[in-house]
Order: sequence, then C-alpha cells, then structure tokens
Amino acid sequence: MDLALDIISAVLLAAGTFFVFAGGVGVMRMPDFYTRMHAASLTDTGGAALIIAGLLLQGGLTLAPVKLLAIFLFLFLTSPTASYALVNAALLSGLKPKARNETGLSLPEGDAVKPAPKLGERGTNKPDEDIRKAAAKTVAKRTPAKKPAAKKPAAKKKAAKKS
Amino acid sequence: MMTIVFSLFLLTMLVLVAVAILRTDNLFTAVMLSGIFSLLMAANFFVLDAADVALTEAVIGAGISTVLFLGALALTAEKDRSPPVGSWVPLISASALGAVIIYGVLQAPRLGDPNAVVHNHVAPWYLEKTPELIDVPNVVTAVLASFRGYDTLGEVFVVFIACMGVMALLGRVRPRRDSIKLTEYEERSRNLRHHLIPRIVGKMLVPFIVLFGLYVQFHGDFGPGGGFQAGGLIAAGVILYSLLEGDWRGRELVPEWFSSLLVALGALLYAGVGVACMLKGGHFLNYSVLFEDPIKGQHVGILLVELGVGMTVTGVMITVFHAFARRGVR
Amino acid sequence: MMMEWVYFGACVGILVTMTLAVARGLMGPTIFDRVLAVNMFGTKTVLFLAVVSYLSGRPDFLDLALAYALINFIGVLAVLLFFQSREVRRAAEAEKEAGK
Amino acid sequence: MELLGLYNYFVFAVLLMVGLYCILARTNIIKSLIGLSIFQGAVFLLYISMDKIDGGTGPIILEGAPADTIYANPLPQVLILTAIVVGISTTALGLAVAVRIREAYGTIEEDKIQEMDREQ
Repeated sequence: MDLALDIISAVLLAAGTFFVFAGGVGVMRMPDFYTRMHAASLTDTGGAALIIAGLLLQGGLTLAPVKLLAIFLFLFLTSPTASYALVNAALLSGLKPKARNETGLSLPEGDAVKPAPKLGERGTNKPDEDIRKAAAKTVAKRTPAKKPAAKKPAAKKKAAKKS
Repeated sequence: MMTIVFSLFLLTMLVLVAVAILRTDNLFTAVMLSGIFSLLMAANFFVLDAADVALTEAVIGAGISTVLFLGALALTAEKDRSPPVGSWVPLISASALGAVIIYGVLQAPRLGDPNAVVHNHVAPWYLEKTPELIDVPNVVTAVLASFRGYDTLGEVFVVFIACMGVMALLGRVRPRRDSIKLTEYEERSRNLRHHLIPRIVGKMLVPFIVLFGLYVQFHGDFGPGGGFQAGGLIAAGVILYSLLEGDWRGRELVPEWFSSLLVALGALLYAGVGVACMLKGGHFLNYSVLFEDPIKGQHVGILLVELGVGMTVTGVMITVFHAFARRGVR
Repeated sequence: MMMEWVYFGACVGILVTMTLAVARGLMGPTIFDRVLAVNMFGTKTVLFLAVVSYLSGRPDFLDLALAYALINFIGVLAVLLFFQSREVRRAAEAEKEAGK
Repeated sequence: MELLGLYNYFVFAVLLMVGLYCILARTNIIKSLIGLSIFQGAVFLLYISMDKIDGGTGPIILEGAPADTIYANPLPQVLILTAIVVGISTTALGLAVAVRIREAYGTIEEDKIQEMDREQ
C-alpha cells in the first residue's frame, strides 16, 4: 500500500517537474514576450498542481497537507492573476506582439495592437479589427502606415486640463 | 551532499544576478533583478537550515522591498546616468578587499563542519538549556526574545528610529484630500480599481495574508515565525490593499495615527515588559520573575515581547509605505 | 529511501528551471521579460521550498512556501501600478518643461 | 571536495566585491543603495553559512525527536533575522533621502549634485 502510494506520488512529482521544466524551456525559446508569458503561466499552474498533489500523498494526517492545499489554492488564484496583470502592464506601455496577419504580411509598426489603450477606454480594444484594417491598408498602399502619434497629444491634453 | 548540490546552483545564480545588477543602467531592471536576488537568498537560507531567516527574507524581500524601491523610483528617476568609470580606485579597492577575504576564508572550516569553532561555544548551551529554562520548541525564538533580549530591544529601537527618520524626511502631515485637485485620470492612475481580476483576487487574499501573519506571530514559539516575520506579513497585506484601492483608501483602512501609534506602542511594550521585570525584583528583561513559575513567566514574557516586535514592525512598514505613496501627490 | 531520490530529482529539475528563468531575467530583452522572470522564479521558489521541506523531513517548514505563495503576487501588482502611473508622471514632467 | 565546502565563502567574497564596487563606482544614489543591499546580502550569507552542521536540521525541537538529533546553530540565525528587518528600514531611510535630494536638486547623480554645490 505504502509502495503504491510512493509510486503514484513519484509519478506525479516527475510529471510536475517535467511540466515545470517545459515551461522553463518555453520561456527561453519563445520569440516574444507574450508567447513567453503563455508558456510560463500555463505550466506554472499545471506543474505546481502536479507537484503539490505528489507531495500531498506523502503527507499523512498532520497539518502539512492542509498547508499544501492552501499553497495550491493560493498559487492557483494568484499565478494567473499575476500573468494577467503583467500582460496588462505590457500592453499599457505599448509593447506589441510579433503578430502576423492572415495575408502573411508583417504588420506595420504601431498597428498590431491599438496603441497603449488609455485608461478609462477599456473594452474598446479590438485587436482583430485593427489587424484586418491594417492589413487592408498595407495591401492597398504597400507603404507602412505612419505610427499614430496619439499618445503624446493625449498626455499633453491631460496636463493642460490639470493646469 | 545534497546541500552542496543545491548551494552550487543557487550560489552561482546569486553571483550571476549580482553582476547583472551591477552592469545594468536601467534602475527598474536593477530592482527586478534584486527581487530575484532576494528570492535566491531565501531559498539558500532554507537549504542551510535557517527556516526563520528564510521566512523573514521571503516576507521582506518579496512583499516589501520591491514595493518600496518602485515607490522611490516613481519619485526619482528610472535611469542610472553614471558616467563611465574613469578612475581605477573602485576596482582596485574592491579587488583588494576580495583578495584579503578570500585569503582569510581559505582557512575557514568547510560548510557543515561539526567541529567548527562557532558550534562549540554558546550555541550548544542554548540548544541544551532552552527546553529546561524556557521550554519553547523554537530555539531561535527563545534566543531572540529571551537569552538575547537586549540585542533585539536595540534592533527594535533602530527600526523605530529609521521610521522616525523617514517620517521626518518625507513629511508626516500633508494637506487633506480635498485640498489637492486630482483629475479623474490621475486619480485612476493611482489605484488598480478598474482592473477587476487583480482587484477581486487581491482583496480576497488580504484577509488570508493578515490571518497567516497572526498565525506566524502567535505560532512563533513552535514553528518558524515571530514578531519580525508577522509584522512584515501583516504590513504586506495592508500594502496589497493600498495598491489595489489607492493609497487614500489604504489610509482609511489603517489611518496614519494608528500606524504611527503601533510603532511607538510596540517599542514601549517591549521596554515595558523589561521594566515590569525590574519592578518584580529581577533584572531588566528577565521574564522568569513575572510569575511564580519561572517557565510560565518566560512564556508570557516572550509572547508579550514578540507582540511588541510585531506591532513595531507592522507600524514601521505601513508608515514607510504610506510616506512614499503619498509623496507622489504634489 | 526511494522517495528521497525522487524529491532530490524534483528539486534538481526545479533548480534547472530556475536557472532558465534567471537566464531570461538576465537576457531581457524588454523589462517585462524580467518581470516575467521574477514572477516565474517566485512560483518555482514556492515549489522548491515545498519539496525541500519534505526532503529534509520537516513538513512543518511549509509555512515558508505558504508565505511566498501569498506574497509573491504583490510585486507584480506594484509593477502594474508603476507603469500605470508613469504616463501621468511623464505628462507632469512635460508640463514642467513647457513651464520653463 | 575541500574547495566545494568553501564555495559559500568564495561567493561571499565575490558578492562583497560586487557590492562594494557598485557603491564606489556608480554615482547614482539608488544604484548605490541597491549595491549596499547586495553587500548586506553577502554578510547575511556568511553568517548563515556558518550555522549549518552536517546532517542537522532547523533549530526547532520536535516533540518525540530522537535525543541525538543534530540542530543547526541558532545564534547566527537570530543575528541575521533581526539584521534583515533593520536592513530594510535603513534602506527605506536611504531611499527617503534620495527622494528629498531629487526634489531639491532635480537629479540623483552624485557628480551633478556636487557640480551644483560648487556653482553656488
């Protein structure tokens, strides 16, 4: 019985370590920030769950399994939230994914994401539409569209409003 | 054996991260890397059997240090514009120091040597006498609060004075809310209320962090923990709330008079226990005289003293955080 | 005895992943990659501490991993707030420049 | 093997060097403070390396543990535990000074501050 438990938990630990390691490799090898984030956040939760499940089987009837469950619960809640917050911070400061559209053309600078969604304009960010528009524009003109200079004037307007 | 393998990994990473911190000229990067540095440090402490220290480093390094540094960066600059090094003095003095230390260290006892000098003087006495004199399972707590109570009292006062320094420098009394006109845009940029997911998850965590802080505070006699760690944890909970809801609301949750009262009361409680011991006819901070039964006296004394430490540290961390956060509105 | 080797293997696996995360933190290229590295490193530290506390036979030291799991998140939120308020700070600085 | 046992101390020396160099060579105050915390970390590492005993465990006495259990040395742990909290408080004080300097001079680079002082 004990041996069976040991074997199960060994398998779980090995699988968890594998997933965690795969996440590490993904973070090293993926081409841009957003894909790296994808690799990291998925394996963070999955690998952690497996490793903690493996440890849980070794716990016995003490306080330790309760603590493990708490650790799992908190990781399960905070890890995806942290990923969300981080991607949001990146998007806010205008970091663009290395995207390719349906036509296979690489996007002109600045059109891949709506540039730095201003605070308070949540929900108006429609990357898909933008990508399609940008692609149409690119195909029509064959010249890269100019980077919209929306950010600076907006900031100045705000500053003016304040004074 | 295993310790050495773990240490090899962790320490090598530690050196790499430290060199990277030195080389980067972006202060934000440096702060992020020093976050990794502190995590590595904590893992290393844990591998070296110092659970209490690892818990402290975890709480301070992950919860508070990064937040404070980012708060300071927001008020100063993000770029390190040091000119390229012109003189050889720093390099020479650093290498000289390193050479001397490496020479001295070559004769040091290897890691984990049971015959090292450190392990043969007071430490065995502490380990042997703690169950008999104090009867607390966590020897670190016993040494911290009882055997070396003077030392800890001094440290608490250092923390207290540092907090007073920050308050003096960054100004405690600021204009009231309505006297500063923030545009809606600015107001929004100072909290995370419009980020629904972090807000809900974060607010859900706050009570758990505070609860765990209280557990660490009062379980410190039996497991890793004590006033220093608990203070950091509870303050981290309050800081999380202030980050999510904006610092105005954070100050509504824990008003400034309350956090600065905590700072003073904690230090006073610690010293007061010492004075109570003197009034009972013992030496300063000799808790054995507090009750008929010396062991009970020690237990109560340690509990009160740790509570004082916890109050001071909580108060200091919250006050310092608010001092930086409020400075942004000017 | 077998379990100890399993724990040890898991620890080494996690440590190697930590090394990869540190490498990403050192390489960048954007600052967000570094924040990602810190965040990922934090999660790995939680797991590492949990496994080591079983390896050393002291499951009562799980408190540490629990503290990390609770607190690790604050740093990322601070980063989010930092970037969010940066726009305002820059606008204020621009205003000051214009005022000169 | 003998040298591996001293690896902690070598890392301590290297970190001390890095920290000192960072403090001396960089003129940016915040960078110097980060260097100071590396320096501090090196000292913490030295102390904690000393507390380890082969085959030992954390100095928390478990009920029903065999009498010959080896416990790590509690004394360095106590010293460093308090030092960490004191370290962050003093760092906060340093950061507060940096913030005030920036407000007064508009920069946190030591060389520029000295220039401004000379001009006055």
